[in-house]
Amino acid sequence: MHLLLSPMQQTDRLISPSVNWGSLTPLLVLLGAGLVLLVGAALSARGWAKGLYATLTAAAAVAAGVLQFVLWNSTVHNGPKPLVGEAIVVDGPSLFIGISICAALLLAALVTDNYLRREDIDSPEVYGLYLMAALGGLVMAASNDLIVLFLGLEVLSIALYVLAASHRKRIESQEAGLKYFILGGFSSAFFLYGIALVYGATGTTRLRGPESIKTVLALTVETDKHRALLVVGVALLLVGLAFKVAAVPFHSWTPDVYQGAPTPVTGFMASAAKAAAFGALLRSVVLSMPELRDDWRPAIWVLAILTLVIGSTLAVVQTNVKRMLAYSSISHAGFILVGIEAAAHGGESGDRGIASVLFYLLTYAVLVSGTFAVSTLVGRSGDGAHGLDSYRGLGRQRPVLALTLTVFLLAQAGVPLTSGFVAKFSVITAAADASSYAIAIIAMLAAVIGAFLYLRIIVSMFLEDGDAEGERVSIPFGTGAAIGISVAFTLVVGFFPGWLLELARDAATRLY
Amino acid sequence: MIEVIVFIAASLMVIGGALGVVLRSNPVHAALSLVLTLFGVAVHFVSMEAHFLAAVQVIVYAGAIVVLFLFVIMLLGVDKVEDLRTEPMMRQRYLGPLVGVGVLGLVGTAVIVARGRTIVQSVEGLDTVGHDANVKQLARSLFSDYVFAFELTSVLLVIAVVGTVLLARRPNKGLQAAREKAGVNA
Amino acid sequence: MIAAADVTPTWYLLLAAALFAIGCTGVLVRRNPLVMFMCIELMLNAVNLSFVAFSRTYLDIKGQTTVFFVLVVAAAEVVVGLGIVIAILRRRPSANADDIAELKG
Amino acid sequence: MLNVIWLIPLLPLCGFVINVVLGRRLGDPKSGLLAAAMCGAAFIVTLVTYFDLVSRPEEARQHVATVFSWIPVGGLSVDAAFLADPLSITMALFITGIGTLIHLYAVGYMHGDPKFSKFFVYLNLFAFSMLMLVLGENMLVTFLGWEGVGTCSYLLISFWHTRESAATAGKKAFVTNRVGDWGFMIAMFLAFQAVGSLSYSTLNSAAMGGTLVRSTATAITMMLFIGACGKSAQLPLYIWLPDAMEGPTPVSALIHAATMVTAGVYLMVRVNPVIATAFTWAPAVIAIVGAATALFAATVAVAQTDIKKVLAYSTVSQLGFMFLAVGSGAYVAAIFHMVTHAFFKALLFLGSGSVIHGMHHEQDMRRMGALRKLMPITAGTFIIGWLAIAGVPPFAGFWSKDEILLAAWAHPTNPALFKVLWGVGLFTALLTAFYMTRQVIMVFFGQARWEDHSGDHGAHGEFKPHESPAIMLLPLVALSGLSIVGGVLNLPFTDSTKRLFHWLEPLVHFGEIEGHASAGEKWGLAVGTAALCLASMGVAIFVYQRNRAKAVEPQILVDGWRYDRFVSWFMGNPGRQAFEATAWVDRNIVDGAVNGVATGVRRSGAVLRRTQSGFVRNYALLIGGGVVLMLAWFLLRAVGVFG
Amino acid sequence: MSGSNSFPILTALVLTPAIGAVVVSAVSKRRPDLVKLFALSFSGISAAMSIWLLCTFRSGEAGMQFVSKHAWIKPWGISWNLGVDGISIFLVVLTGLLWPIALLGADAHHDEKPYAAWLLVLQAGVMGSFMSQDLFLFFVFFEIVLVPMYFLIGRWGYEGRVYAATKFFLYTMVGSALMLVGLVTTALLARRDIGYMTFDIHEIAAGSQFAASTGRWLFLAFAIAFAVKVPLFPFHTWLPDAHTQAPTAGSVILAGVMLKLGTYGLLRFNVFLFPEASRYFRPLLLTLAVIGIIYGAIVATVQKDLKRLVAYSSVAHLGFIVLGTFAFTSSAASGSVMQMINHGVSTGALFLMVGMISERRHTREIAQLRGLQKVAPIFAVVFTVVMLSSIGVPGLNGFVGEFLILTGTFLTARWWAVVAAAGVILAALYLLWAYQRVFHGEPDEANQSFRELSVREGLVLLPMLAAIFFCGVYPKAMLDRIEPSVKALLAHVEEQTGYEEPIPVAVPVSEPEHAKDKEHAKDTEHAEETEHKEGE
Repeated sequence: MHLLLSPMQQTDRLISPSVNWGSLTPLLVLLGAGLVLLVGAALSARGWAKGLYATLTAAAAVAAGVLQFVLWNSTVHNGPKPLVGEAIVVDGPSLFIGISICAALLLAALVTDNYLRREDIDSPEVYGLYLMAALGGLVMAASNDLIVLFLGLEVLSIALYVLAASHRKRIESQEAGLKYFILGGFSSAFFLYGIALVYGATGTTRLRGPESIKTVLALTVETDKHRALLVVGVALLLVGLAFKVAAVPFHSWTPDVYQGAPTPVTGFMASAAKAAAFGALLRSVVLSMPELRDDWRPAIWVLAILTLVIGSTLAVVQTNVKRMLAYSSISHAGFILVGIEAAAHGGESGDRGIASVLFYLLTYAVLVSGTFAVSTLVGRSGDGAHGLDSYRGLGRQRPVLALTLTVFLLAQAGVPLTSGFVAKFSVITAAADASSYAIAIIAMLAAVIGAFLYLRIIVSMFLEDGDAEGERVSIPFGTGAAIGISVAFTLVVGFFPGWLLELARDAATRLY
Repeated sequence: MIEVIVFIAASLMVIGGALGVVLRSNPVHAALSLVLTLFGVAVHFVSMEAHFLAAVQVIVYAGAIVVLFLFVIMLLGVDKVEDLRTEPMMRQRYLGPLVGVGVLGLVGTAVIVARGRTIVQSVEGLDTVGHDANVKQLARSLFSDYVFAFELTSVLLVIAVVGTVLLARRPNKGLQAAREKAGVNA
Repeated sequence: MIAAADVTPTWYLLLAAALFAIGCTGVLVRRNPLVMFMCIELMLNAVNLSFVAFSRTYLDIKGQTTVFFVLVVAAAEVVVGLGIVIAILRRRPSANADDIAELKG
Repeated sequence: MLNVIWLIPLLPLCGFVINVVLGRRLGDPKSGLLAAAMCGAAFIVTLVTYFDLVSRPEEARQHVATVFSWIPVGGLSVDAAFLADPLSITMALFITGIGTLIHLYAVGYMHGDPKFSKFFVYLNLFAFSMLMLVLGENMLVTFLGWEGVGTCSYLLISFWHTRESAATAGKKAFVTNRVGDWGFMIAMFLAFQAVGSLSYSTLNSAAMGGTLVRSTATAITMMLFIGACGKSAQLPLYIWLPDAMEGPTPVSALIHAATMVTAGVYLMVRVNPVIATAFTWAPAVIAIVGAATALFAATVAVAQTDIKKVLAYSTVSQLGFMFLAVGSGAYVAAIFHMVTHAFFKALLFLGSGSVIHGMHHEQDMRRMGALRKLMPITAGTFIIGWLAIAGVPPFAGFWSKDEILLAAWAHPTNPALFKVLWGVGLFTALLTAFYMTRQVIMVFFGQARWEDHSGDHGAHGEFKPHESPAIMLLPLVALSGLSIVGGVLNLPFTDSTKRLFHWLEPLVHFGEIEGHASAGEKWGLAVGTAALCLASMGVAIFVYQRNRAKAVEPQILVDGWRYDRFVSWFMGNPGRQAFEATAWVDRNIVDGAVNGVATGVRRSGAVLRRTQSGFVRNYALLIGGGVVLMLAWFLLRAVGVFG
Repeated sequence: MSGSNSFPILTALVLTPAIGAVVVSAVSKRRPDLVKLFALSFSGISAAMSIWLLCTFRSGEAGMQFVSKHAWIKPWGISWNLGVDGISIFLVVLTGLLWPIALLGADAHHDEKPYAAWLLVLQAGVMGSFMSQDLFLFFVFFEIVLVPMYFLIGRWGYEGRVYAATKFFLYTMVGSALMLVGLVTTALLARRDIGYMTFDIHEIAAGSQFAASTGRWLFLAFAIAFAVKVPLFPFHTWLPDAHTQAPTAGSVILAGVMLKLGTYGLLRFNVFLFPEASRYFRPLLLTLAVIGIIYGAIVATVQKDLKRLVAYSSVAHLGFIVLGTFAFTSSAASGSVMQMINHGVSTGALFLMVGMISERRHTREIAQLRGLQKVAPIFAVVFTVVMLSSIGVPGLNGFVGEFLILTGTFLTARWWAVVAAAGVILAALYLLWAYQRVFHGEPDEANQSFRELSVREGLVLLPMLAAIFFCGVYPKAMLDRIEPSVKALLAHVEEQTGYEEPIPVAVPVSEPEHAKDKEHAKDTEHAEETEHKEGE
């Protein structure tokens, strides 16, 4: 087993790992944009022209996304590869999730611009934090080392703690920040402890590739001597990740934080953070510990069912739309867990599972960003009008906006010809392919319960008499563009999902 | 033998300090108890020959972090004594320790079950000869295998800075007013 | 097998587990957010202890390197956490965790 | 000519269509005359067909005219086809014949009604349906007519729909008929399953050829009989007929006396080979039900005071006679009685209608009396009808009723039972003579009681019954003639005078049961019956004309043995309650379960919500609990608890 | 699989209303008059196309015609696969014709633009459902129709509309949730036999070999979805609410075609894909159908709301259709297919007229209505005809279907047919009773001013009346087109399960009968041939 040890040559020369800068460009773009933004803002006394921060952020997001497509192309030709001494990898899932995160970032940036102006918050820091958080997310999804994964997680989380608390005028915002912070720190500690125990059991923190957890497990799982330590570690890893993806019973932060945080941030959390966390879950457990799947798959199974059922059940009794959407995002996490469960079966059906998870993450990221974008607008000045009442009469007042929200909601409910349906369908297909029929049926039934709450919002918009109090909902350009992009994507993928499905399938099979 | 004594002594510091953090009602006292624990941990690091870490532990943790805590406590006057005798949510009082006991019991069991069954026995080993060797190795590890992670920490620190600026900055109005004033003056 | 009197890594691991458990309990029973942060620090320290113990077991430096990262993370977390507490205290008289419960249901 | 028998139903249909489109414009009386003309034309075509048929040799007197393939699916192939044979043409003859008369009568009777043309729309539609019924080559075409006449009956009974009782009566007639239709439908299914066709010829030849299993034949018989019970108002489904008198009187005459109600009898005769193939208890049941109905209705008729109700119960009773004949295997007798009954009952109804017309829609016989002077022609014809129904020789009723009683008396296979039934029949005949006499006396003789009640008629200052117009009297006269001579169709004296028997023989020879009675027996029965009927009439005169004895009219008979009332009560109370209970179950249990799921989700949401208390420590505890459970699961697996 | 026609008429039938919806919703607010015009012209075009479809449909052929198949989602083997055969052709035509009627027959009262747009979307969805030969595509259409219907009920309905719409949406969704899992599993399992993934029902039916137990589970997954949609007892309770609260056009369409999605699905998918399971679950479904017939009628009898009454009558009528579907005889199955149309026409017309009543009187409560026949005799006559058709009086369309169903059912499930036939009695009871209460009697003051049928209303009802008479008198025109497909389906069942359809042998008596038999033999031969072709 000694070969697993990191080389400890007694030479003075430091052997730095070779760095393939080209493959790091997406990360560098985000980092660079963040730094330029922060430094530039700090240096200019009067701040930048309006909208420039957002433009820069959006541009960075687009650039990072495009670069990842380019990388994708090279992956197709040269195969997936590790980077910087196997700290991270460039492969199908990492790029796919990376693109999802960039999409979320783009949409968030577009929405935030107007939001900040409306709320009179002048903060380049917000964009900087978005960029850093996205960077953390990308790292999480691409990490090939538990330590790197942890650091990525912390980069993402800490940025989000701050973002959640960043609306200084809303007392709920700070409450959300504090709750998120305490619980996030708490669960990070568990996650970290899990890393320690896994390290203790295997002697490495690498996930895949040579001298990694995967190879160790492949060699030693038969002897079984250190299983206790290992599986306890895995359990704690799962706890940390389950917290991040908001799986029941580690979900309790979600509704409060989603409700309290500034709405664009909520959208970003629900899309980017969720994608990153699921990416991490895929990498750290599903793909790296297939030998232990008999241990953790039942846990995922239970988590998925609890998440689906409790998420949608609790959503039904809500009256605050943001909170509803929070619970609905929990329920969606349950759906993705169904895909993870299918992925756990390995083999071809496992690939199907991974593909379905990837597909779901991307479509959901766009979908939920769009939903929260509408919610941002309806929230009106002060970001407080999120009750169901606030949506009353939107169908008359702003028919197009109401219609787009309807599309988003129906997509989340899984109505055909929307991306949400295809996503659900692909997850169910994966589950059925893995013979997980029970969980598939429960997932679909939970989706029906969930549909109730989407209908409630629709009822408020279209079917109830009277109009909401407060100012008329305005639709500024940036947010409108974000909504437009989301709705277009949702419908295009709904009508013609083939290409994206193939892409996801490709990504799932192009693993490092 | 001396190792055992050191272990027990340091462990008493650790546990005592930890209990102090949890049980002392005054946050200042809690912070000071935390220092005790941190020192105890540092002692353990030393006895496990992680000298550099021990030093960092004392400097960063005890030196910086706890001071920060105390500073905030004193600055903001949140040093109100927390009434630990009453508990608005009683189940928290029973179930909280129960969770603690559960975690301890389960992880402890795992540790004991897995005792001595680690995969790797010493092959090349840590260089335990010179103290600087520890630093060297650490540095080597940090800048070769973990160079990416190391760079990430920088991002983390940037976030911490930016975040604190964003959170702790006074609301815009004052700023703007000040700017306007300056503009008028100019 | 090492003699009973020897301090084996298992001892450290058990100590770490105990420390972790205490920290965990602390988060659950304390109401002052600063003390809660401290308890989280306790948990992180327990993890550090474990890492070093494993590092010692394997005679592998990686565990120690990790501790270094954890220290940074802990520092960053504390800074941000305190920032949030400060922000809250600007708006509220107290930062008692039990008082901050507007969002619920 | 046989190829155009489809013209027979088509003509009234044309009348129907024309009146639907133009009826209002034609108006009173043109639309009525048009309808009558159509019916008359149909009668003429039928006559022509009849002569064509007669001119053929006996074995060729059957012709199928297929118009088009109606329902062709799988093994089932039903044509819209008509059958011309002695039986169907006999039926068609008296339907179109009497129908035309009644159409004419109705032109007078309905004069001035705001919905005059609509009445004839219905009446023509009825004639069409009835002709489809009797001319249908297969059971399904018959069923089309069967339901058609039911529908028309519904429409016509509730013709004066603003009257609640008329509306209710119409509905009752339809629904009760539907009960019978159920039987008819099952019979069709059985027949289709057994012989693969709904055609009468296939079914009957299967029965005659022995390919029809006996049990199936029995089932078909009983199911058809249920259908017949509904249509021909036999126990226990007779209840709609007395109520049907809410309709205009021509309707009562045409539908509820002469034609539609005899459809059941026709149907039974049509499938007589099947009945013959069935177990012997099946015809016995038919005979028993027939006799029981006859007696039952006669007893009720004795106590009725409504002029039309008496006739209605009398109709039920006479139909019972026909079924007694069917059950006894005397199909020709059944048809014979059907025809004669059509004559005299139509006459009686039209007569009563004339009376009602003359009395300004007064129907209570207690308010009549001594009308013979004011309405001489009506009275005269009515009296002829009375004599016919009472069984006074040589009027038509005597001959046909005698045949039936004879068949029961001489039934060869089950003499004991049929002797009893004969007794019942005889007694019923006496009762018939009695109540009809009572009616005639109450209406046309005695004192003029209407004068006492003239004040009730409100606006009419001067109230005086009057004779009806000629157009109404003409049919009365014609029908009275037929009632007198109707018997010649089938006189029992010599073989050659049994014209109807020979005419129908090819159709019934398989099913007809020949009783063995000596000539002496026959004469004795005939004379005895006639004598007893006369005696019965004497008693009635004794009671009602001379007032020598108190009339025995117990309330229970007035109420029709309270059967109808019981049925209404049953439908209104336990039946209604059962329906309501089902609806309650639907609302609260079936739908309750659905809503319960929703409520359950909401409740559990509300309960689970409490975990989301807002306190961050609670949340941490939840996470901690999750951690412990997770750890426990993994550890237990690792140490091998869960394998 | 024939039907090469250069013009993709089926695709056009789906797209025309969809484009219409877009066009209608793009109409400027300043020109509200254009809304109706556009809506009518687009639905008119689809009506015309559907009639053309019917005219060019080759009668006597069993297979799919006008097939239009294009790959859609390649990774899953899903294609845009439309086709019509005898089972679906009339449903498509009915869908084509019902929309102009619904648009003309009932007004929106408010927000006419979205109303018309949703209606057209609904038409596209329904069209697609009836023509899809691909499971996935079918599901897409099957599910998408919920949305426009939800809005139609929820936005233009009566007082309890939101509850009813939500119930409708969620209840149906529960069913389709199970169906989704079922259809995915079907395709995945069939892949093992076929070798590639496909959702084409013909390929699946031909190539798959489900284990008995698997087939049964899959059958259930589909059957529950369709049972909810039909609705079959005890899944029917959404229907009265939805019908009662829906606007008139909604009720008409719901009863006219949307419920048929369920019965059509049972026949097209359950029986076709899982013949063994269909045989296995036959007693259950027959029993539920019979319970539905009796139960629906009983509950209808005591309803106080006229629309609710008609809604429950639908439960009873659809019970007949399910009964015929699972009788496994060609007459019963043909009857079922025919009855789908009949029910659509008669109940659609009933709802239309009930809608007219409530339009005039602003109430649907039976107790509030009285004596309408006196003030509106023509209205009453039309109502009577429709009612008699619904009761199943021979000579009108309702009878033919019911009779065929019962006759066919009697051959294989005697006692069920006997009980179901009793439903015929109850049908007369509840409808006549309601008719008596509403139309008979002396009109009171509130009903005195009841308006007679207007010309427009008459024109709207005229085609329905014509259909009622035509199908009752000359059903052969329909049956000739329906039967080959039904027979092919049954042949498929026979081939898969070893079941043999009992066909009573007609005893030949006279020569015309004999000649007809020969003709029949030819027909069946023909059907078998096409069946073979399909098999290849």
